[in-house]
Amino acid sequence: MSAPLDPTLVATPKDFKTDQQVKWCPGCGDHSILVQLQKVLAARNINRDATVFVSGIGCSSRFPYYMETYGIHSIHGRAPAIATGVKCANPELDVWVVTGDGDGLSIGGNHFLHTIRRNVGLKIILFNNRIYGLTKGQYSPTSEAGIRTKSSPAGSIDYPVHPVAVALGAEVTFAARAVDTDVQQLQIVLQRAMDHQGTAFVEVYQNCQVYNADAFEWATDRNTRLDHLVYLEHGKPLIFGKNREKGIRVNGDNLEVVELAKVSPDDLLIHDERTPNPAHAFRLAQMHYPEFPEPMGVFRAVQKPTYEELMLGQLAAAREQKGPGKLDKLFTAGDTWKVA
Amino acid sequence: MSAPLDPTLVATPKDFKTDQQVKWCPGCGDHSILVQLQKVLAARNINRDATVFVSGIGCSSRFPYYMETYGIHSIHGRAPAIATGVKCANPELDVWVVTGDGDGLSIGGNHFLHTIRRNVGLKIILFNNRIYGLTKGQYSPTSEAGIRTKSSPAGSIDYPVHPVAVALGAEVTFAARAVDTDVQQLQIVLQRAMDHQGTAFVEVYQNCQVYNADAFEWATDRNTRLDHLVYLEHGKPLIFGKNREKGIRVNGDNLEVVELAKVSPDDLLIHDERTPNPAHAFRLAQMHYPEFPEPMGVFRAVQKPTYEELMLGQLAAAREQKGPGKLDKLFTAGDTWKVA
Amino acid sequence: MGTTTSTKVPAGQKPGPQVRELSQAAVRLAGDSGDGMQLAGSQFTATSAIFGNDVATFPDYPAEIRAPIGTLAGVSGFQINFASREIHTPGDRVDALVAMNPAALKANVGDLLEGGVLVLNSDEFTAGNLEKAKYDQNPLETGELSRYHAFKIPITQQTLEAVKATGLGPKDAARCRNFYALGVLYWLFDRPLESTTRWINGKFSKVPAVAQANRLALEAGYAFGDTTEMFTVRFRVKPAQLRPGTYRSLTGNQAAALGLVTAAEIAKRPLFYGSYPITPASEILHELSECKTFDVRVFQAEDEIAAMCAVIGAAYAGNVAVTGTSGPGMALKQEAIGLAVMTELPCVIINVQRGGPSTGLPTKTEQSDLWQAILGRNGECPLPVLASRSPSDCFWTALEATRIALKYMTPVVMLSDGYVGQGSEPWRIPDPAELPEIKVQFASDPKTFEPYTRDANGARPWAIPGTPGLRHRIGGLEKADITGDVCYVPENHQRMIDLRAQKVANVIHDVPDQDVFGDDGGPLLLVSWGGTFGAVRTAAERAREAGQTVSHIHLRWLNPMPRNLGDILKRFDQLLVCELNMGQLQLLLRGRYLVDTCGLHKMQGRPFMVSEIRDKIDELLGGAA
Amino acid sequence: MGTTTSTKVPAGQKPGPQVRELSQAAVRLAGDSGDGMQLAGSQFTATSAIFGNDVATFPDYPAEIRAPIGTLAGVSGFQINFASREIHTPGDRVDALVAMNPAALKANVGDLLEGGVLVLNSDEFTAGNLEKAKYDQNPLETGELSRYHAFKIPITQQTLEAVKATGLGPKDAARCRNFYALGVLYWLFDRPLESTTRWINGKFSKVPAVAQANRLALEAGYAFGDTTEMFTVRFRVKPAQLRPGTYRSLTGNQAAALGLVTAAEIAKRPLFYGSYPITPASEILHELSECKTFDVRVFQAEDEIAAMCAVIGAAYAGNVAVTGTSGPGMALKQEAIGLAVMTELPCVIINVQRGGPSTGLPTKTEQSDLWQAILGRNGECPLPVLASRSPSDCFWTALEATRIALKYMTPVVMLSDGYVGQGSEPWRIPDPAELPEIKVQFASDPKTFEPYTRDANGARPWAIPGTPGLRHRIGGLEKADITGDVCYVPENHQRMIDLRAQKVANVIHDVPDQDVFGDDGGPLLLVSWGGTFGAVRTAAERAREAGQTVSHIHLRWLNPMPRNLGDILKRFDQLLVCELNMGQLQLLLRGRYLVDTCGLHKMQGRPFMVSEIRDKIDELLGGAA
Ligand SMILES: Cc1ncc(C[n+]2csc(CCOP(=O)(O)OP(=O)(O)O)c2C)c(N)n1
Ligand SMILES: Cc1ncc(C[n+]2csc(CCOP(=O)(O)OP(=O)(O)O)c2C)c(N)n1
Ligand code: SF4
Ligand code: SF4
Ligand SMILES: [Mg+2]
Ligand SMILES: [Mg+2]
Repeated sequence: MSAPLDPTLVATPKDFKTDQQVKWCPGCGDHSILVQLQKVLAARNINRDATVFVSGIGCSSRFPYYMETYGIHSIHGRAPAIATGVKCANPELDVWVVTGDGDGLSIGGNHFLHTIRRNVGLKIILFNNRIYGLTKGQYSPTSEAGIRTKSSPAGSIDYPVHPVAVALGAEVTFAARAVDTDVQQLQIVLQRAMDHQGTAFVEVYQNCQVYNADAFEWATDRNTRLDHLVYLEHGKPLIFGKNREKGIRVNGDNLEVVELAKVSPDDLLIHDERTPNPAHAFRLAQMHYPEFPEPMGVFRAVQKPTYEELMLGQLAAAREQKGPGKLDKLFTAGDTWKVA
Repeated sequence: MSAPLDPTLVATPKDFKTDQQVKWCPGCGDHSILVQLQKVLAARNINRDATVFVSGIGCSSRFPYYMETYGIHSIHGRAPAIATGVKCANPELDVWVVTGDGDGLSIGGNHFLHTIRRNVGLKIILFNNRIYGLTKGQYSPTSEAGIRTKSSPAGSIDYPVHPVAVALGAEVTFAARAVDTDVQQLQIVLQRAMDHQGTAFVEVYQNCQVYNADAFEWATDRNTRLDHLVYLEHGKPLIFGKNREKGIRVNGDNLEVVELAKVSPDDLLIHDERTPNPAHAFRLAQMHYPEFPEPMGVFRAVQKPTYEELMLGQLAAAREQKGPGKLDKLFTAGDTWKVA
Repeated sequence: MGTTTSTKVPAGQKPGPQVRELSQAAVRLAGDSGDGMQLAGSQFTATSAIFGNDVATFPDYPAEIRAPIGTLAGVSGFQINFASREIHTPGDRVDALVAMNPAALKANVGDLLEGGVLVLNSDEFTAGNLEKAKYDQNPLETGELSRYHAFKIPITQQTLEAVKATGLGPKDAARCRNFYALGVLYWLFDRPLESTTRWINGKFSKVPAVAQANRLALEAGYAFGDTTEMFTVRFRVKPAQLRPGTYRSLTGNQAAALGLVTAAEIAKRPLFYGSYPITPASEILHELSECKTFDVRVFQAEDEIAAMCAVIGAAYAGNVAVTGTSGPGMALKQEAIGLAVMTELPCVIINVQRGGPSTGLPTKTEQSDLWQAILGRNGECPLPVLASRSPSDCFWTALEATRIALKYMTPVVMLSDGYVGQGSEPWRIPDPAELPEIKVQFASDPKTFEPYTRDANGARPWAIPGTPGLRHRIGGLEKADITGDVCYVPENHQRMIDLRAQKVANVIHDVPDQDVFGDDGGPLLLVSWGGTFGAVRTAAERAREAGQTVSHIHLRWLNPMPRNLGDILKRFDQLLVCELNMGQLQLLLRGRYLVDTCGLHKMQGRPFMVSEIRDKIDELLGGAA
Repeated sequence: MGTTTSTKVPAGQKPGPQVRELSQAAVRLAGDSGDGMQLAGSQFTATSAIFGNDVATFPDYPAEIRAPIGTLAGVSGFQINFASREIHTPGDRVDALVAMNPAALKANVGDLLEGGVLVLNSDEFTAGNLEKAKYDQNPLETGELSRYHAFKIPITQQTLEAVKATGLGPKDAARCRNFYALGVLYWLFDRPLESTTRWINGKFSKVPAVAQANRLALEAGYAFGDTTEMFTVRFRVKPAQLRPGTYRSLTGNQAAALGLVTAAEIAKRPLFYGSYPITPASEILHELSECKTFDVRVFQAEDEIAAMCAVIGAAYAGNVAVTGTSGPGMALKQEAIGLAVMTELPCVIINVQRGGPSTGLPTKTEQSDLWQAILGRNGECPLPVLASRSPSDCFWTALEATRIALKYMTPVVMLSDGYVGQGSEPWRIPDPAELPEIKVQFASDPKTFEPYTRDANGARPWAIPGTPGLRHRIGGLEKADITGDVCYVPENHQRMIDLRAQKVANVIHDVPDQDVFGDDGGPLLLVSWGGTFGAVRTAAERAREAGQTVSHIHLRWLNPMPRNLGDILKRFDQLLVCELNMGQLQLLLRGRYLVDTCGLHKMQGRPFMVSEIRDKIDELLGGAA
């Protein structure tokens, strides 16, 4: 984490706002994510000059224009690859990737996968509105099967991917999920991502007011959301419900929802975000509404050396061993001969 | 599965051989996979005229030249996308994808992911030699961390992906694994893949004699392999070892190796390839040598409608409802007016 | 205001507004993105078309989905040109402008002709809106609009008033103000209300209150014109002499979709359309997704590469296989297009060009992908390229591209652009008899089959999987002549390079000789291709009407080019190549025919104005004749 | 056999073999892939270079990793041209050929000059091997080799015999036969054994038996020449008058890697190399992966797109950022290269061209990516393009490409090809003083900083993240002049298009005027670019030696082209553009300069032969002068 320029100055969220007019639709979940992230960065007094936001193309990918940091609004799907270049070129920088479900998982799925497996030190925030917003409403790889959109008037025939599960398939070292309107939990998750070394992946359920407004009602409706979400806490059992009256229990190879009244709390599944085996987190990632409450918070947070650390480590080791490279030595390596 | 041309004729593996000289190196595992697949197709009397092999680029991707069927040796990484086009254009065809660890998971990772999530009716055989063979020995996405290759003289700094885990992350409906030299099990797995509706993914541990000869010794050495592999059988406990003296037990959230002598067989993990939740298979996919024996056989085999089935289903339904499309009706849809 | 042909005051009538007859008029509706201007514009278009005018339109909307209300970035406009004669463009500047708020005024008033009619929604000229539009002072008060016939109408208030009876809440009621404005325009240009009334009834059949409100607003707007003393003049544009037939209006993208469905139907093969959404090509995807009663198989791919690759697979398996995209997506497809060239599979790649480079100006038009279409792949990788010249022409171009692909077993690139793809114009619905023949002949004889033999056109046989006994394997490595086996023999490579080039050159047999508009030779020839047809042809027409000796050729085929093209070019003293790029066709013409050219280039995300071309003509001819 | 300059029989000696002095000779070693021909060839090259000859080589090996032993597909060859004068090519046909088996003979004997020396390993001419090589009869017996000085030597047997003392098993022992053959060649061409002996000792220092065996084989081969009565003639090629200095031999890819490291060192910035393996460019990746004592950050990406994108990121963050690939990979990178153009970030894209289209002939050479390099992106997307002309020139070209990228803040394409990249030649190790200056100046002043201002070269400032107060955002949408904000203003787009074009045009200030080899004007000018330099220059030299009036220009810069190029072209009656494609440079020259050209094209996966060019010269000049 880079130090603030002048540690005596305390940043405010306003310090992270640019002079650009924010151009998302009214009611778009992107607004909230922007505000929360600005708050989190300010609260931590992050050095704006050593922070880079890289995005692809999509509504969500306009994000860098609104962040008073360095930034690249790149091309569709390629943000993780570009960010990898930034981070390798200067590991001192805090590098964030902002992407959409289409940008990050459709055209950009491969870079997403490989960035994660390499554990490059990037924070990847995926704004999942389950739709292509910018291109005006086609279904995306996370859209529900059967959804009717401009490109699926008879209902989509694609099965959706689940971003956290995909990330875990590539053994991501940090995976978390939040909802755009749940600002407090969103802040916590963003903070945790900020602190993680290695690839930190955060999926945010984001409302697209114009093309997919109903997608996350179940997760945002004040009256019912607590029955549909379960907040993950490390070392704690999975308990949820408006009155925290329900829990998740392991039954053989499967999970099930139980009434706390009827079971002992000891029977509940205990969350362990630090277990090295990604299978635990993967099982949580398979809990889908409406059969299950969907887990929110940190699925997994483990440590292993980052890509850039290993890269620079090899260079340092070589220099340590053989001394710093000299051009004349390089030039004359191998057989040489003289012509007089 | 398409019917043989003349059901009274019984095919032999030779019927699936082409006149092309097989150009893999002596000792290359590709030879074995070719032979086993030819046997399996012949045994099932598959219609060669209704079978298409599609590959990308790599040593393994020369496969179609040696199969007396239709075939496309395409470009690097794109075989699943091309095969998707073939299958949608004619779902009657049996369409096989042959790919390598570089072809399928490096440049082609995204098509792999999306083909799987759509459950397109393809059989994808990934020849995993954990190296780039054709380009003469750079590390691949499945290469062990630290491996020294032409492009990683100081050891690779990439963490490997595990193909079955990635496929499960995308909720593949069929996933299996085999070793090139274990011809019997390889045949079984290929047969099972052949019979699956939807995307059938098979990873084959394949020896690259020239650039990565040691990669799978632990899995092929006659003396020790049975201690390093566990064969999955649906409904059966996970038991392995030269004398079937060891088993796998669930301990809390984790798996562990136990001596059968010391535990009751009822405590062992029972394999269920048909459970809808991919978490079971994913946990198996996390068993890596040397900590665990690596599972061989079918990890997962579940049914859901295929992409091509849904695609054609929508067309049929529309025609059923509104009658077959007529050009003149299409032309005059919407407001028209006459000029005399 | 076009050419004012006559002015008549109906005899024996109370001195109402003067009626001026025009041969052509252009109007623009402009407002906030949420103001329904695209809708009102479409209605004006449909009404004018049904009335019998020739029409051409230009929708222009912001890149943002919902730019902040009232801002300049949020202004959405729709321009209609309608005439009693044949027209080819939406018009340079407009005779009438409706501005629903200050931002719309500011962004558009520059295009209003002096003396033009300006209809303003005065309700929206509030302090807040003026600020958002970056007006220091209220333009309604500064006198800066005195050059126009400006009419300040409290459109919002009037609409609320008019629809009161429906009981709609104020928000819903106010939504009808686009129909009020449309009503005013209808009165001004003496258009019938029937078509729009019918449309409203159909569209809102399930919400009768909304239907009623929109009707009432429309009628109120019209009545306002009738009753108020404000307007002193009305305009009339008589029906045009169009080719007899049944017409409908469609956008270029819709036309392309129709053309593809038609081609596949004629060829009696399923249509496979693999695509990844991208502005401004997505509409083709949307349209084809609706065609489910035809055998149209739409694959929304994970990216453009997958789309192109699926097309290759579908082509191999015997479908009419097509992909559509725009510039950046086209760049991504190039490697795979190379495979289509090598495997000699028939398919069509539609590139609806937009402003570049990179993401560029994604919602704006440009013609800057000509080079990448013809020359942008690794290796010697030729393929036929043609371009559509107008929205309705996209139908014919798509049909022709498909026919050529199937006839020559080759990928074909069809270039469209944002202007053509999103613009609309009347389309004369063709007789089935007018449609070309497209015959597909699959190989079937195992005895004679070899994958890389060639017919008289140079095409190899199409042998689809499932055919008994024709098993064969194709791929991206160089193929042996005849057998198609992988072949590294040096001479074979040269031979195959030549054969592939010859095949594409053979398409010349299907390229009609170039026709020249105007004289066969002379001091100046205008050369254009693609979506600039309308503006360039109009400029040529006007120049000739004005006595200038100017000819015009418009290229449909960019590769190969018409056989007689070189001869034509050499018969003129000066060649002016007009294109929305920095000289891409120019380089090709110069390189192929060694003719000197000058270029008219425009990189503004907008089509040419006729006046820009005329200015250049004047310059080259040394002033107006 | 080059030009036989003198023949002398040393006086007062027993009538040993005649020694013929040559100014130049070409030899080829050919055998099975497993026969170690590449190694033997490299040794011959090194020995000749150290001896003082000018040398040029051409390795040619099969596409398969391990083609079946003894087959034609498995033949691997290595050709060396060495001379006592300056040479530019590995030679068309060879003076001596070593064929280690029947397949090698069949595949190569056609390139042996009549009367040339043919060394055959007679042990391998077994029935089985003859069949694999598709010989119906044993060519050693048919007399078909009578045109050559054929020497049948039981090389395998002799080798086994020679190395007996080492105790190696027969398999390992037989492996030494390449050194036996090399020994024979060394004797024939009177080369010293020291260099190879030293190499063997170093290489096999840990396996002394193998070292000894190879040495013994080498010496035995040499001794065979000395003692046998077989050979009646020996050849001697004196040292050349080369530019004084220290030399080493390297391939073009190695040279490119060195050039990049050098550029980054001079610029005092880390080098970031992002790449995805692809033949024939992978070697650059391998070489740079070895440079870990320098700050060389090598990223093996998941594909070419990721590599290019990472390069953009690394360039933004202040590294010297480079990617390397070949044709299909270049096609994939194009969309991202567009982003580099739009964001105006400095980076270098190396394309080591290979045979296309599509996968084409991946291990063979071609120059068919010129169009895609200059013209193959969406939108108006200009960038500087230059090409290296020989293996060692790759060092200088890489250095220059990097310097230009940094100076003008632009992506630069460097074209190499399989022939140049994989071929090797002596490289004169430069003095540090000869190296160009490369100064990197990052923006640092928050008060004056705007991201899209421009310096005198048209370059925008390089403001890297981490710099206090220079926070700014870039991207692929059109940028406002000066501020770099997203901007849809029509006039701004035109302005930025012009500014970007102007910046690339400004590179002309760094492009030296074109020099002409030969006369400044006349009946015929040969024009070439890239890896064909050697063949074309040699043809020009020979033609001039033969009295023909021929000049030659070789273009290093393809975009922009040298300022005086147009004038030069116009001073000649005929222009012959020689390229390994179907006329890509030709189109550009014709289009830019309106000069008529004719082309010499070759699409065989192989470089030009000097004779092919000379034949064409003869044709154009109406027969030899
Ligand atoms: C190469 C390329 N292909 C396609 C597009 C068009 N495009 C822009 S954004 C987008 C998808 C946006 O969806 P998502 O990533 O979910 O972002 P959202 O707008 O929903 O935030 C697409 C297909 C493009 N710009 N570039
Ligand atoms: C676009 C493109 N990039 C790179 C290559 C070079 N290439 C050919 S095969 C290959 C990797 C082969 O590895 P893998 O897929 O594991 O197959 P294997 O040879 O090991 O069977 C690469 C990088 C190519 N042909 N095309
Ligand atoms: S279209 Fe949807 S995602 Fe895009 S800005 Fe509007 S509400 Fe947000
Ligand atoms: S290089 Fe490796 S993978 Fe390729 S053919 Fe040889 S042994 Fe097989
Ligand atoms: Mg989205
Ligand atoms: Mg591999």
